[in-house]
Amino acid sequence: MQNVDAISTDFIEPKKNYLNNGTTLKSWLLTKDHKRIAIMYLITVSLFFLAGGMYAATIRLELLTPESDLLNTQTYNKVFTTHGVLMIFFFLIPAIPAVLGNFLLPIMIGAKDLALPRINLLSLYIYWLAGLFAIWALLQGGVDTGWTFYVPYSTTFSNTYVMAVGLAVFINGFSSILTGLNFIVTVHTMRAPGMTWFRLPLFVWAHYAVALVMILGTPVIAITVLLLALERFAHIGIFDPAIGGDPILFQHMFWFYSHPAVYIMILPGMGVVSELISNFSRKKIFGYEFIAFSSIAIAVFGFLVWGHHMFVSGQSVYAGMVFSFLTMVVAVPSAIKMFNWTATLYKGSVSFDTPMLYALGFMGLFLIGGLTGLFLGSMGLVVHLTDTYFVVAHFHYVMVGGQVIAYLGGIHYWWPKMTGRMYSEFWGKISAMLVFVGFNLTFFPQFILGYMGMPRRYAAYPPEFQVLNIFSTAGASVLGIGLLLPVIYLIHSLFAGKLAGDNPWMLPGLEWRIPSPPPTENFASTPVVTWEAYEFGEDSGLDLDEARRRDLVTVT
Amino acid sequence: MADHATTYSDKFVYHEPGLQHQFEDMKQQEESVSIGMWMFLVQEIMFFGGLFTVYLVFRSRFPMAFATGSNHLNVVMGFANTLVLIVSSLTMALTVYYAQRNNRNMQVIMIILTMIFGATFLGVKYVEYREKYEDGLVPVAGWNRRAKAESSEHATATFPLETRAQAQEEHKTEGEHVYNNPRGEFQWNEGHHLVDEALKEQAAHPDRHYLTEYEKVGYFSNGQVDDLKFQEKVRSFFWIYFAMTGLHALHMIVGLLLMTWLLIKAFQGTFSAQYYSPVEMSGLYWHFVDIVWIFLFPLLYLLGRHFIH
Amino acid sequence: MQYTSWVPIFPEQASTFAWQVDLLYFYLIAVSIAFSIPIVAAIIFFGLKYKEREKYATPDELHGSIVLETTWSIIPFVVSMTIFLGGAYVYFEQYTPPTDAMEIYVVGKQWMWKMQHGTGQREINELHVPVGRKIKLTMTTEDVLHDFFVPAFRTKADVVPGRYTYLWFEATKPGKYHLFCAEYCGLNHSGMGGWVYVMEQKDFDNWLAGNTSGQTPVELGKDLFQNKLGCASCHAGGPQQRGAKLEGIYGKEVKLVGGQTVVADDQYIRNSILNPASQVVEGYQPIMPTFKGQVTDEQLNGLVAYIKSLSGVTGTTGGTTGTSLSASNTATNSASSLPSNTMTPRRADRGNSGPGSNPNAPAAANSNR
Amino acid sequence: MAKHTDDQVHHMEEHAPHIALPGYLGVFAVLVVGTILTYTVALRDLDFIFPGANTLLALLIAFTKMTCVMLFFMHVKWSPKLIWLSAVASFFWLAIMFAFTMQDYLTRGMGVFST
Repeated sequence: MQNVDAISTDFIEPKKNYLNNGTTLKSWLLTKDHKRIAIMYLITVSLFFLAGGMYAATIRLELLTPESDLLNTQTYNKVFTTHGVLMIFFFLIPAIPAVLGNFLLPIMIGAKDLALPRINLLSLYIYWLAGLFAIWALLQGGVDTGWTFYVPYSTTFSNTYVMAVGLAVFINGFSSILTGLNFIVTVHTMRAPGMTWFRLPLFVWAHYAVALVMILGTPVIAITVLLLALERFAHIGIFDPAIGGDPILFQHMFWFYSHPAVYIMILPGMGVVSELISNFSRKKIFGYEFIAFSSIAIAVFGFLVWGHHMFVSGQSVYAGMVFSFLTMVVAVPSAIKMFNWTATLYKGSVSFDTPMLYALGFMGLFLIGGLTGLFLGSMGLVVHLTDTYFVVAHFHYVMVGGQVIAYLGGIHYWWPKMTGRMYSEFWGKISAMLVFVGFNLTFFPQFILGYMGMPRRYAAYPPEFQVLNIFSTAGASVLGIGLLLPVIYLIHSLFAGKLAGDNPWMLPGLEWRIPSPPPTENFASTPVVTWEAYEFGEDSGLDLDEARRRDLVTVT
Repeated sequence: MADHATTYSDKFVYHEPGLQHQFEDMKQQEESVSIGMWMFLVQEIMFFGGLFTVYLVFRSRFPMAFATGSNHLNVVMGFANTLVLIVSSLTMALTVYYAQRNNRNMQVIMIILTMIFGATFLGVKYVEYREKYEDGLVPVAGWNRRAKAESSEHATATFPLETRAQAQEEHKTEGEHVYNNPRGEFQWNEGHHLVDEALKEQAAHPDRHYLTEYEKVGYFSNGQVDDLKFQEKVRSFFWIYFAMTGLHALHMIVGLLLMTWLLIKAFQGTFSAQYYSPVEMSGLYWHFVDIVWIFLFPLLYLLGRHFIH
Repeated sequence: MQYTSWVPIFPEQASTFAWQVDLLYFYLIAVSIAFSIPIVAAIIFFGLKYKEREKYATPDELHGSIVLETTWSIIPFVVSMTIFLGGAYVYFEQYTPPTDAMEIYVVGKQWMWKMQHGTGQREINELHVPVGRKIKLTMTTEDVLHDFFVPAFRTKADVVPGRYTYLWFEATKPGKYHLFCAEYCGLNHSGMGGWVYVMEQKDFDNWLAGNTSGQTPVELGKDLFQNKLGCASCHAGGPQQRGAKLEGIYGKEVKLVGGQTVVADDQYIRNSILNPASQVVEGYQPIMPTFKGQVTDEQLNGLVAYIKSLSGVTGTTGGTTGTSLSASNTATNSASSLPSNTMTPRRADRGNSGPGSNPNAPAAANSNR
Repeated sequence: MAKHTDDQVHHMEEHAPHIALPGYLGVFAVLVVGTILTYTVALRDLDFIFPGANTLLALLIAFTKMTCVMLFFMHVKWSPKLIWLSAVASFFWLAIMFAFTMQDYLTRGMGVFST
């Protein structure tokens, strides 16, 4: 853990970096620098996460007692809907790609910037616009359709602000489309000489896969929401059964995007974890190609399984069979990743810094999330389990236990690079543990609740379910503390944190070979890559002996 | 530039027109831009794809209603529009061709031609929409013409079935205004000949199927063809028609704005054999919009037309 | 439902295919454990054994091995296929209703379940079925998506407007089981539940015969009002109140929509239960479904007695119009069949009704259109 | 400036005209013919061949026209593999959406959830 206080202040001469290069508001709002855009994303996304978290807390409090006493049903419906919309569309989907991806992807492939910086800035503004619409809708009185907007309730029966929120989702879609587009172009054209496809860090592979999903999937949700708005506005008779429409069609079009969207959320997380596992066991990742291609495989197969959300919806039994089968197939690439990560630890030199703790937590939680995914892919069981708390628990294990934990791990891992400062390792470890424990306390009871048959989206529930709900709420409070801690000590580190130095952990990735915080154009001159990904040996070009000497100096 | 490409140092200060800071050289930039544009087109395809899915599902359910609706569209105008759009595609392609040739004047001319044809397309589209408005075929209540009965000769054609008779004789008796379609609602008065045909055929050969399962439920109420229910289905067709062509028209308008910008640039002689990717990109967009129409025309105007001939 | 442990962890099994679903469940749990234990053990073991000894050590590389990769792709695939097949088998079991089943019609409506037995009895938020008989539910809904879910039977199916969906089960042991709406359906979604009563055949026959055990009219009416007929869901006040409050109404003058007033006497109450639309109190929508044919005469008397008791009035009601009513009951029972009373009404009022103008919408906030 | 000139050269042969004027006009002619054809064909009933022949033919013609536009007007013919890939991929995904949606609608009657 000594590796933190690598360089003491007086060795550092003030360098020009992306943070102090222009400090006016204009220099931020009109920047084309991917790093500044990433930072602005970071701030906005965190705010939305905080808001969504508040709603989550409210939900847990309401469910402490069987009756709907804290909130009346009307409010409760709005609260869980808002929680879903904010978290999914404004946190989970942009979080890793738009923050970490934006910041690191160009650096990792040795480029000065993303290929289309203006587009990148545009996507940020679109995201802000969408966010404003969402907030406006909330202030107007919110929406109570559930984040799935199922028709005909959303088109004909809900008297809340469906159109406004729909518009927010519609606009937000284009933000992620543009991000994805940018990533694909960048990975194709901006790689530094010597940075071949199979020297790319797996983080980049994951983001490439995500970008594919974003481009191919997101337009469909856009058009679907558009039709939803038309239906609500003027009764097209496409979704509303009372005038010859078909509600199942909406579910098809909705899930055509929204299932792949799950992979938009989890794939970048997997990318981050691949980085962490390999780097903190200082060992080339096991089965690089397999992990890389499993990402692509997940992205492709992810488009073929949306029907498993509709097993009881009135969809044809035979369609159900096909979807169920393909769902089982998708399980395989995820399994491959799991095994490879585990194998990477073998004969490594594993150090348990905060990011690594998060990575290990991810492996544990994603294991459970993935396996319960099998429960929900098996038709006979799903008939009993869909729309119960089992589903709720499952997707929280994948989304929070997967994406959010990986995101936190990534933030901790690259924080010294982004800010040049090192956070308190002690508090880092504490929060990592709190999150892990609190999370399991919160969501594991919900699996049991689900099998007991407690339906989701219930403001009031039969009393026999109360005990488990109390466990869940108790856990939620622990989880809440665990999630708030980083906010405090990370911000604190900005002012009082030790200077991290360019490469606190002596890691070979390109991002660790440039100053931290990086200069505006990342590289003084375009690097020529001569080493494989995750090359820790002497031929990685890292002066390890110098690092050891340096540590000795600082320790004594 | 060649050695610049080999030794990757950006000490090299020579800056070409429109080379952006993050790129090494023009080649890399053009490559990036064109890939970017194609990715954008891919997402556009999926965007329209949603609508095509809706079309597919509904057509496969109610072919008769769709055929009836599509027979009522003005196929001549649709046909003309297709030609117009193809010509504009040609001129667009030629714009790129002349840009590569450093030929500024021809560029400008071609862009202007493209814009003219694009505008023509929209003009024709306007006339078509206008017709629908006149005939009360816009599927939004209140967005159709509430014409005075005597004011237009095809007013009688657009009377609601049930009110037609008494309305006519009302304004025979005293001269006060009779509004047909007073609330400006969607109304379908052309009947349902195709369904009747199908029923006849069905009676003739009971072994074959002329109506889909959905139609058997969707058009009838207790055994009779229900005009309201049938109108509902035709209305869905017109919704899909307006949604698809409307979205397409929107893309045309964007295209025209793009052209205007391009025209100015070209007029200033910005583009040359070295730097013409903006022209090419706008071209890609324009051709894409053309392709969408190439599919819309048969799907909306032509399919099912043979039933009446 | 009675539970052995203070933390309930497992629902009752009360249908013929429940054990199959549970078997699948346990199989998957076994699979999960079989996968987790080795992985977690390996992670912990490697973590401790290969904890970094010296800083910046560079352990010798070892690249992937095709053998391993293929094994741990094949094995999960094979296992997942077994899961798929098992699941598909049970699924067909659940969704293939037998031909010799006793048929019951179910209509979902915001926010109540209306059941209609083949013999004409109707229930609300309650379903009485005999044990050991195959039951087939033919379901549809008047408004939005609902989902008929009985955890103890391990089955559920969405109820889709404009279509019939089917569900079947064969209860294996008598008892009282939860009935939930599992597809989000708006304001009172969590209130849209009830009970499924599984009875021995003879009890069921008695129930069909309409015997009710010896309660005073008021008790009987209270029971009907709060549980059986679900009147409370609209008339009890609270956020989802959509019907007139009945406390202290008896004997008072009530103002009707038409403008005229009537005195809320026995006859008025009885009439409002049987043909609600005829005399609607001002300020309320005419949305109450008729209970004609769903309440026997004595139940009706019980209701009237209970509503009077809300106003502190006691005393029995004379079954004056009793005979005529029971006559009309039988008439409606035999006449009414499902399609007529579900599809048509909505379609009829559909032409001019906008999103906001549906009955169960508070008249506020139509502004987002 | 020597650099500049040979750079020009490099660009000139980089973007040598794909097909000259006559080529473009030829493609244009094909498109017009296709349009006329699809119109005339649509007017007669081809169901005597097999039901839905009209639809199939109309779509075939449309696809041909699209291919022409993409290959020649959009220069796909001379573009790198990636462009081909993205063009093909987008239609592949469209096919997925159509096929997997329709597999529900076309088999629904067979399931117990019948309309």
